[in-house]
Amino acid sequence: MREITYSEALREALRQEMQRDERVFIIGEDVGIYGGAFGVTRGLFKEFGEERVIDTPISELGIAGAITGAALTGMRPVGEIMFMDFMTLASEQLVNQAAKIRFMFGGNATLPFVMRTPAGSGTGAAAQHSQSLENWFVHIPGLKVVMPSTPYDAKGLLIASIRDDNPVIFIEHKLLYKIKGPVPEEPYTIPLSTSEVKRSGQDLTVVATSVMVKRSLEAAAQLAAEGIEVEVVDPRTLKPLDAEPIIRSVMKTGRVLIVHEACKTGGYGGELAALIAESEAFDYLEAPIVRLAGRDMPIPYNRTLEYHAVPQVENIVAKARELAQGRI
Amino acid sequence: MREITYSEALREALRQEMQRDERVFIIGEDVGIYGGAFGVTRGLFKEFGEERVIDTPISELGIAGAITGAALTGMRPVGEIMFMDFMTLASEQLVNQAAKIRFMFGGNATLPFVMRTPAGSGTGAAAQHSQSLENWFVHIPGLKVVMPSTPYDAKGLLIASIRDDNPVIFIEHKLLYKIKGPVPEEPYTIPLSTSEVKRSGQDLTVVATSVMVKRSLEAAAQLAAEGIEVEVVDPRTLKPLDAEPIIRSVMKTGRVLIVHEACKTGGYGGELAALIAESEAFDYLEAPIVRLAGRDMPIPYNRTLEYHAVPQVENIVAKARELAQGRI
Amino acid sequence: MNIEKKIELLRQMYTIRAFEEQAEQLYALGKIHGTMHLSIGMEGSAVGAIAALRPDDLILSTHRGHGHCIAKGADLQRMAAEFMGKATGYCRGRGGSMHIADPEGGNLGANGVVGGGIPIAVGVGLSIKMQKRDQVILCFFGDGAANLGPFHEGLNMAAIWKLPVIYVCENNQYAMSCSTRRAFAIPRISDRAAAYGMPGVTVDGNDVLAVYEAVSAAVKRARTGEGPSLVENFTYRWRGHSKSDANVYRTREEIESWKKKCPIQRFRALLIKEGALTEERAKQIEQQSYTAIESAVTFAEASPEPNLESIEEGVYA
Amino acid sequence: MNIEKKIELLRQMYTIRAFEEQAEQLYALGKIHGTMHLSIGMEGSAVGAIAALRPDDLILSTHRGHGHCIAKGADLQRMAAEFMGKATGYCRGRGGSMHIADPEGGNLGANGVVGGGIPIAVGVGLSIKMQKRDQVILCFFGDGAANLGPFHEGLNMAAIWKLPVIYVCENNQYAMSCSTRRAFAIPRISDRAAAYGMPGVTVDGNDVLAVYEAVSAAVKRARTGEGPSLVENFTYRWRGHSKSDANVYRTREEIESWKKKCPIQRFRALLIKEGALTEERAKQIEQQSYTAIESAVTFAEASPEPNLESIEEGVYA
Ligand SMILES: Cc1ncc(C[n+]2csc(CCOP(=O)(O)OP(=O)(O)O)c2C)c(N)n1
Ligand SMILES: Cc1ncc(C[n+]2csc(CCOP(=O)(O)OP(=O)(O)O)c2C)c(N)n1
Ligand SMILES: [Mg+2]
Ligand SMILES: [Mg+2]
Repeated sequence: MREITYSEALREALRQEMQRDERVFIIGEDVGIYGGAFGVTRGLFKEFGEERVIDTPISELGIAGAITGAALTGMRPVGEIMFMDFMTLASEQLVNQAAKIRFMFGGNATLPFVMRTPAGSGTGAAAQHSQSLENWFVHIPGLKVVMPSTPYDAKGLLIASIRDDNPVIFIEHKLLYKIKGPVPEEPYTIPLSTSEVKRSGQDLTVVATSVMVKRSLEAAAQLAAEGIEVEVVDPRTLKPLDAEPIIRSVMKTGRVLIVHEACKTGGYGGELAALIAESEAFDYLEAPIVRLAGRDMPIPYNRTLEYHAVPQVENIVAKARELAQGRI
Repeated sequence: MREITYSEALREALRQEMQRDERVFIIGEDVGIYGGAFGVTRGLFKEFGEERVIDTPISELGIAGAITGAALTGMRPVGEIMFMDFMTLASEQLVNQAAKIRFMFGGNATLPFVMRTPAGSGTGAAAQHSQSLENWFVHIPGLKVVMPSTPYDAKGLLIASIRDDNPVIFIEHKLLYKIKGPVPEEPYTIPLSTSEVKRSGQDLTVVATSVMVKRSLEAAAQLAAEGIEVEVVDPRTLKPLDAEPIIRSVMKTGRVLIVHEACKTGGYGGELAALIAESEAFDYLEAPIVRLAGRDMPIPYNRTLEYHAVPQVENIVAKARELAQGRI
Repeated sequence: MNIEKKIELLRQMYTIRAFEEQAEQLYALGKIHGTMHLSIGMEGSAVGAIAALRPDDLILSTHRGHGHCIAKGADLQRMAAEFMGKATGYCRGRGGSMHIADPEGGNLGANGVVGGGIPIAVGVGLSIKMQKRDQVILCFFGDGAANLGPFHEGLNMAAIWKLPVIYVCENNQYAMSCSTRRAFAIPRISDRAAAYGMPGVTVDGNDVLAVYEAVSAAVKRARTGEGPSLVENFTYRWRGHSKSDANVYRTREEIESWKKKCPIQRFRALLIKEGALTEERAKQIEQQSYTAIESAVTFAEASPEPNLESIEEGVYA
Repeated sequence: MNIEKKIELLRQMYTIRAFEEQAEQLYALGKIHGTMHLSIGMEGSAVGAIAALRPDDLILSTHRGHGHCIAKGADLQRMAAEFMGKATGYCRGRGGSMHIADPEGGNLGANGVVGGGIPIAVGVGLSIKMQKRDQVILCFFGDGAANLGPFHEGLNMAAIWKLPVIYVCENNQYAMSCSTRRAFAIPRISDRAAAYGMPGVTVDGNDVLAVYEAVSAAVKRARTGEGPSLVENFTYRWRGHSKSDANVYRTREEIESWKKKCPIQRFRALLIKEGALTEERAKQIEQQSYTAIESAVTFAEASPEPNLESIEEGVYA
């Protein structure tokens, strides 16, 4: 199959959905001629014109309001917030309005929009451009939260998100944009809420999200050489979560390591750990549930400090090895 | 000892600190002559004047900026956001600025402020005035998060928060404001990060926050009549958490129920469950770790629906009983 | 405006007054669990503004939204039922006073967040424009909302894209206890329109026809693609901010002076003077309005509570 | 302004230019990990504005803040070291280009969030006022920031409380690719001052003395308790928005035309014409500036990386 980048996969999803459905449009800062800060929307402005690829002023809350109002009245907008850190500015509209309107209206409304935003560190952009705030939105009923880790998932999940009738927070990762992988040319969807086992193994389950799936797979390859077989599960849709493949995997391996980039305390890893600990897998656990996550600190500018602020392949290898060998 | 309400305890803390330290001032919407939407600052305007009890326009983000800038330059402000739901509007300043300035400055700054806000449902205020978003702020390094459950704790923790050199998110509960309890007249502090065992018991640990501490204690009293002895632990400071009393309790009882009002998914209960599951208490667990939390839904207006959207005493009793009796 | 319509406006104003007086009473009787915000004294603003719309036009309302809802033609029974949290209410009891919405009738919802609708109006305006529909969206908000960031972002976006939005600021001179004199360093909120290159005008919000005229001009602009406007209705609320307001921030004299400027009495007197109405007919209209509300409340009281099993319905589509 | 000071301003402008050219080069050599935003062409704005301050006055800066930092008197070595993420930097390598701060020198920090400093300035102004200190706070931001909600809330609060704040909008006509023509429905950003009842003025941002005069007037107002002002410095950035900008949104001609309006050349020529400076002395100043930056970079390059053990230091007090 043809290989394209995560970025290209996202762009293809946007293009195909815009071709298919007139109601789909793009709105955000510099999404037009500039093509988006990370180039995801490059070329779409030329193809669809400024009426469907709308540059906004720097008004994150306004963008959130715009997609909320448009979705409420028949459109299917795809908003973009340039960095996830700036979702904070948009959060009132996303959390108090978009997430709740359908419920507050007694079910008498739909809000089919997607809000795309890149999270994560690794580009030297420091504390205000590197956060991973997915658990904020996981915590808000009425929102769905999607976090693809491969080009294939990026395309299929974005198309599914656009077609979904709920507000979807779609979280990309800056370090994944240039990663290549096989992606079918035709449109396809990956149903929201389908976790995927990205690698099978007997000894240990790793549940990882976003760029940590990639790092976990690299770690798993290294560990395989040592004879430790790691199963890597990627939730892909954090909310609603397809928990079953995770539970099943833990029941098989008896050991689980949860890996994400977001700060450990208050992060999504807590949710996963709690789900496992209150599930039927509890009785199968042979070791404590372990989380490996970002340090509880802002992302530093210095390259070395930045590198050590979040889990890297070697950290995953080390922690997984300890866990598999019963040293935790 | 004299008994006063939670509200009065907070007010006394504010008054005493303002008397003690000229740098302390209050700022927020309707905190002046109106006395705050829930009456907490009533009378302080008269005592300290409009220069130290500052009414603002409706500008939540501006309030957050004001306390950030003032704290950065020598003052010790106490901000108020009328409902926790509107912390969303203020979150950019709290999360990207206040929480990170000290770190981004290489440690060369302090931000001694408190942001008070009431969370929680139970007053018929519906979806946009009833949220409990504590885990948002727990997830942000650089912030401390405090959530008192009694008048005594309210006063001691508020004084400690005002004297702390970090930004503190201080979360009150609307249903606790009128609750009475013994409170010393003189100023005192409860060090941030001291969990408290609010009731001792052998059979089961309940870790609860805010109004759920009260409900859990009521549940514990009922269960005691049935011969089930529940230990109730109140973290009081969610971040940084004093985990030791929780771990110790679980090691003693072997069973743990986590109770909070915030929506279950992505909530603080996940953090607690994960901490327990990765601690030395893991080996002592005789049953899965169970969370009892708000349903994953916006708070409904209708009184009955609202009541059933979050844990009540009877739910805690039922769940604790099941857990104690080994039926989970 | 023809006589028919004028009489209809009077009826709407009375209906709003009747609804809110009834609401107040239900509250006093302990029959209402939540909070509520009454617009008594401000009826001219809601009714005059919405009179300038077509039935297929849209509105976004506020926490003080009963008047908007009624003027937009809500079914009184479903509205009262929602107010009482009943299954037959517009939101099946999930919304309550602060969230009544009637999308079919063009009311895209009251809002518990001050200024919450202002950015949403941008999206609605965009949607209308993209779908080349011949509608407009009228967005209400209070004086207090005009100091929120969302006001700024919303008005600017609507202006640069020339969206069919009418922003109506109901300036009742207070945001809770905060007087506009303390919250603004300018005398007129409508002067802020200039910051966005849109027309802004302040009218006597207690003169229902003046409001109608000003909003009509804005609607015309919006409908012909010339973009948004800001209309400021200068008015006053008679009651406290909400149930829990001791009114310590304003004088009894001030309140009384504004009661003398009652928009309903004023319009009624005008219509009688104009000969459009007799005293008797006026009384009848008033009476009918109160009766309509009473029967709506009776319906609401007799309505069932929402089914507990359905509690989570509506969270996701 | 005396000759001494004028020459000092020219030196500052050259120093900024030198710093940023050097930064660009370090970047090209792969020695910089993060992003950076160059203010080449905008030196008149930073230098003119800060020249109106006293050393004990305060500033809040932006993502495009190298110029502000230097004009406020930063130690070039510590600044270069921070830019390179070194332990000797102002922020011990934790901040980088977008977060350089020098509280002792009165620079309360660059900011990665557009408009992020605007509400903070309210708090600083309040703090100055409450402590009855004789300072002012000058807050820089770009044209793009003027469309954010925080701008609105911040300017209004500063205005109603008459805080000693000077808001300086560096209008370089673009927010990334977004031209002010598309983002505003008004020609001058300073006209927005009227919405807050504060004075607003637009000056040629490439005329360092014009900026100085306008900001001086605002400083005087602020220091005498008359409240905040908005000064708009109309200027242009020669370089792309950041490292990753292909400049597709503006023409080569436009960029070239603005290069002809170089604030440094212009001021240099003026000083020579005035007889304040000889060609030779000017060259010397230019040369000294580049040398100073070179030695700062040498210092930075030779400086140690932050200690990995210290990684979490500074999160909490
Ligand atoms: C963002 C936000 N902040 C605070 C509140 C609490 N609150 C509800 S109404 C109100 C006053 C609103 O004033 P205004 O906009 O003038 O409308 P009015 O109540 O006068 O009709 C406040 C502060 C809120 N609902 N939303
Ligand atoms: C709130 C926010 N939104 C978006 C960005 C991404 N961003 C960084 S600089 C910039 C443009 C800023 O334009 P302007 O304020 O005019 O300053 P300039 O870059 O022209 O100096 C954008 C959109 C950001 N840093 N912060
Ligand atoms: Mg008002
Ligand atoms: Mg600019």
